[in-house]
Amino acid sequence: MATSTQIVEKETYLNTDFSIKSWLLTTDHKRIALLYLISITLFFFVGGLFALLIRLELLTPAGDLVQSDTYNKLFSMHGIVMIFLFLIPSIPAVFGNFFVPMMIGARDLAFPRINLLSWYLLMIGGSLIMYSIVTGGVDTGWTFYTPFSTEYANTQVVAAGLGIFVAGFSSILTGLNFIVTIHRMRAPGMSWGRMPLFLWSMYATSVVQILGTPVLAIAVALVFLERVFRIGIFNPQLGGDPLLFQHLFWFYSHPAVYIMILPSMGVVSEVIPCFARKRVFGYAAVALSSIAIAVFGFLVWAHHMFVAGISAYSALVFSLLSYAVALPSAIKVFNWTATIYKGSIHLRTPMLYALGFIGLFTMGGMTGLFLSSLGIDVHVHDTYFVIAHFHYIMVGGAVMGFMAALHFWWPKITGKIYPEVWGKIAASTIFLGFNLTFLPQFILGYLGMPRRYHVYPADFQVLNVMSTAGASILGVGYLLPLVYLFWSLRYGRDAGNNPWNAAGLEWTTASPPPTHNFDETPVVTWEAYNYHQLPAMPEEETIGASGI
Amino acid sequence: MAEVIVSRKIYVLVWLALMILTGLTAAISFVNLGTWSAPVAIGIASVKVLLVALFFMHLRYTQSKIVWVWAIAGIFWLTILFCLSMTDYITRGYLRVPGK
Amino acid sequence: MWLKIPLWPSEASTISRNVDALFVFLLSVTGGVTLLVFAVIVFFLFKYRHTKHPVAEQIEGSVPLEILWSVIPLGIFMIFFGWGASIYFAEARPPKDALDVFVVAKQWMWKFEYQTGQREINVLHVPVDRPVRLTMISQDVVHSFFAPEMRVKADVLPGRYTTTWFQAVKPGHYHLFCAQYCGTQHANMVGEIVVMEPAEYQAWLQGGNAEGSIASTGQKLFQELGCISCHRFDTQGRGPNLQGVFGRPVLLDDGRTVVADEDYVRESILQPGAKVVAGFKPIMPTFQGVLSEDQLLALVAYVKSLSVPQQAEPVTSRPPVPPAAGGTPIAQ
Amino acid sequence: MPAESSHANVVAGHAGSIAVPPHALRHHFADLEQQRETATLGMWVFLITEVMFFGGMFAAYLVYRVAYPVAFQEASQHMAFLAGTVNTAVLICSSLFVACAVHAAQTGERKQIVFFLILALLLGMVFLGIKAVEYHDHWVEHTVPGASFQFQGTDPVHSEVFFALYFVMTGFHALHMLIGVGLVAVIIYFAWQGRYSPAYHTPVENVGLYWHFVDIIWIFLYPLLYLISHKHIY
Repeated sequence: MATSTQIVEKETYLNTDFSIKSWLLTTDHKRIALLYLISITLFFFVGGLFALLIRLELLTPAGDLVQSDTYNKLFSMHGIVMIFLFLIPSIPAVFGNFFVPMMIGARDLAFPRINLLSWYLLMIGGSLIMYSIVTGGVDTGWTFYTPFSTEYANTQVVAAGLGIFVAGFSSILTGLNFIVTIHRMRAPGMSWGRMPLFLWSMYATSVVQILGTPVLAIAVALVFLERVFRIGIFNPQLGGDPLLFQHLFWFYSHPAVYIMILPSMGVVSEVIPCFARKRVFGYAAVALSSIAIAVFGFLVWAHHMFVAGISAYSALVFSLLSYAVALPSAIKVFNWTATIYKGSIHLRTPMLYALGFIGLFTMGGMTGLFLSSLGIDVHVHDTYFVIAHFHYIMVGGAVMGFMAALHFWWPKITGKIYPEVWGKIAASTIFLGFNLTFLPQFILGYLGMPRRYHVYPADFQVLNVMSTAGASILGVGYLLPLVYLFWSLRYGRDAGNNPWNAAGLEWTTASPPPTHNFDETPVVTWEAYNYHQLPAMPEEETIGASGI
Repeated sequence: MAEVIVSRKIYVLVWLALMILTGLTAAISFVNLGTWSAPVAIGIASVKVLLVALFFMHLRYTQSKIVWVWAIAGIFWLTILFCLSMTDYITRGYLRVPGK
Repeated sequence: MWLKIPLWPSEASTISRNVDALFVFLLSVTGGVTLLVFAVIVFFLFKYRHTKHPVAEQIEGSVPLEILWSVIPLGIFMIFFGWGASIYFAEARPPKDALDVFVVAKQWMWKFEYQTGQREINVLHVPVDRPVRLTMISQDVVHSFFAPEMRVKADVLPGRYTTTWFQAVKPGHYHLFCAQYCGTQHANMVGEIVVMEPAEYQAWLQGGNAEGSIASTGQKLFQELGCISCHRFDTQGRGPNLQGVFGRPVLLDDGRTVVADEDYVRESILQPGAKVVAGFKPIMPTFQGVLSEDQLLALVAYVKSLSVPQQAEPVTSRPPVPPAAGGTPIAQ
Repeated sequence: MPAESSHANVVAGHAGSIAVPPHALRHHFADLEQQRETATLGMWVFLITEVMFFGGMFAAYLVYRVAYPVAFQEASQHMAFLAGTVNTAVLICSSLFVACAVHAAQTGERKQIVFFLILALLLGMVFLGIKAVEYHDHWVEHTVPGASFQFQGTDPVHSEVFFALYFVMTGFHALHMLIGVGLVAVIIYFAWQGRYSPAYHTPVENVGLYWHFVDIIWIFLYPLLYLISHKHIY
């Protein structure tokens, strides 16, 4: 595409209007994406602070930093904030919002005002959860198991539950917007087979959001009603079955893992072809495996309940189905590996994060195979083995993907280049810190250390100390990008339209893009990842300097 | 415009069918069908729902395949929720060991 | 001293060896594949770095490869599944001759009740080389009985019995944790499993101050509460005769059939109208809120004893035919 | 709102022959048909989320009904069979009127849109009124779950579960009815203002879809809650 946008004064979505009102009432998907970016970054560091306190407490076997009540609130709030306010919105609401319309050549999402509404819903949900934190916190864990949450906990369960309920609708509306946008707003020539894989994964994510989240909403609403009106739906004293809550809760909360990981897979499918300068290996397999994950993801929820008192035959069914969902993930990893083969590889920061994603996600996925195996799950369920496993998926996977996306698209979003050296340092720090934090936890789990323990037998201490040491390195790793990305906003070089010479419609327009994204509706005549038609990637030093 | 306009006569006919089915299911409910009463009642309700969806909600006339795909997806996912939950409840106690 | 990092929990039950064998198998397979993938990636990254390999070769993909790397993992997964499931079913089915121990969990302690009437808090004494079956219930929230060295875990639910069993293989003191988050003192809901030599265990049983077997406690309750006036041991009672009922299928008045297990007996005491036996009227009053879980367990044990003529089997010695050295058979 | 002038030319090229009201076409669509199809799909996808929302409650119902059929039958005898049946008929009639209103919007008969929607609105209120009377009767009879619950039956505990589910399910349904009534009122106002035409009437259609969906939920609730037992007291 010819770059005809080099006009004297560039009007971008950032500089059209500087008033606060123009931000808070914007319907521009790009501005809404930035609103999301700011809010979820805040939530991330709130959740991170809780994590830090948890790790500090676990330095010693005794409960010497905080009381047990406080500790229970810490891990509950860590889970609730990180999952519902950071991970679920993270990539979809920020990068999906920003790039779904741009990648399909549209001017905006299908329902811009609903898009703004969903940000406000997240803010209302977030405020309710923050309110529950400052007024005493919640101590039910993020899982809200009944009858503890409905009958025995005397903390702010109602406020936090309501917050999750409202934030859930934010997630539903975002998913709805993406689905309709991808169906109805594609530019001429942008057929399904030409869509970047990020869009396939966003579509799959939206399917999960739309079909799963309402079930969580009703589960939380029923907890709320049972707690307030003492009606018996889950409470066995009143004739209910506590396992029914677990069924409804995990019907959403297992697929929710895919809300977190599928977008990251999409990001990796963008980054790896770009930095290997070639088309992704097995486009159709990678695209369809996203859909397969979204569908199979709904068939496996009771593997969280193997020891919860479900019937043995039910456990058998869910164990078998759990292996079905592992398969599409494996296919993706193999295809990414094959993409690197005979590429021309540039180890830039986004690529480092993407490779980090593959490494950590593979380990997370492999340990998932242990957990789907009934005999082993009985032993390691509710231990640190599970904690390590899902952090490998959600932090090692989802957050690494988020960082890859942030570094890959930062030049497009802000028009600025960040210092590459610092990017690499941060990526390596995060990778090392992460592994030091969570590898020992696998061993702890197999040794039998249960999760959510505030004090623990002394034989577990050495591994816990290692984990805490890793967590502090990880914390530093997460603070670094905050510093140099802000720095780049002021001092970074101008990025130019396409600093990586990447494929994709979003790179054909200016950086930062104009409010209406494209001067003319693009007509797509090429396949995705047409790297053989694009010039080589500019050298690090020359990016932005020539103002490409 | 690709929109299909359904005649009012069809709406009235569908309404008539719905009212008759409502009367039917209410009448049948006075008869003791034993284990069959629930399937019959749900069956009649499903027919009514189908009529509403196909005609009142224009599903029959929509040219957009994707609306169909989503409507069917909704039913499919409901089936997942019901059936896989029931795999637990129905098979409890099969091993004759409490809690298995 | 500091560097003595524990890596492996000790194997204290018959099942632990099987679980560990499966774990080692999974670890080697998945670890091997993971290392292989990593090695390949690193090799590619090095070999095809852009300074040495400036122009990428465009490769579309390969259907045979996709099929290959879908089918092979699927086959391996099925091995993981089958092996894991066989262990799970072995864990789910306690041997017939198992020693019965009843467990009542509450915030935040474990209460153990032995058939012979002993009660303990947070300590479970069991004899070595004898399967022990735990029938568990919670008084409040969901707990989870977790004995890492035995490799067993089972949630303890309010309102319904759950079961687990293990057979210890070496005497010693082992961890007992509550694995399901249950409130403020969750981390302190820990205890100890003491595995003893049979003679030692016998001595321990004698030393306790038991007030008679748990079934006899149940029998006393059965009389005190007046159950006996309707549930007579003939066909004239207004309630069913409970002799020989336990463990058998029961026809209900709505045509369904249920097996009279622990949960059915418990439910029939608390919600007598829920599943009424065919031919009887729903006239029994509820005992909800009247009986504690301990008393319910006693009644269940008593009803159970009515179906086992030689109930008074002594717990004093090993079962007549001790299981083979490898423990109970796992895979059927 | 972003400047529309910059790409007005794109829009002009695709607009159909029918006069397009200025407020109708949003800036990011090429033409009205794309916009209408987008809105319809959006509404359907939203309704699927609603299906799953109620699906959670239906799953709970299924589990307990299968487990405690007797308790559910006995509890159901305390349901107002007549009120439930009348309410079913009321909702079906209201759905017919909404369908007629959409038809009127398609053919551009402004007064008929208003007329039919007012009828639907009134029937919606009748439904809610009957529901309120039923709730009141349950309160008087002590069949509202909670501290004041009293029930003479073989298994009162699980009959209480039935009533808990009854109130939750019909309560959420009534909430949806309330929202529907509000939406219809808004549409009546705009229709009266002459906002809708054969070219642009998507809001009428979408509110119609929503109304029919709420009707569908009731069509299932009616047999599940009112028709379990063949012995009806009312």
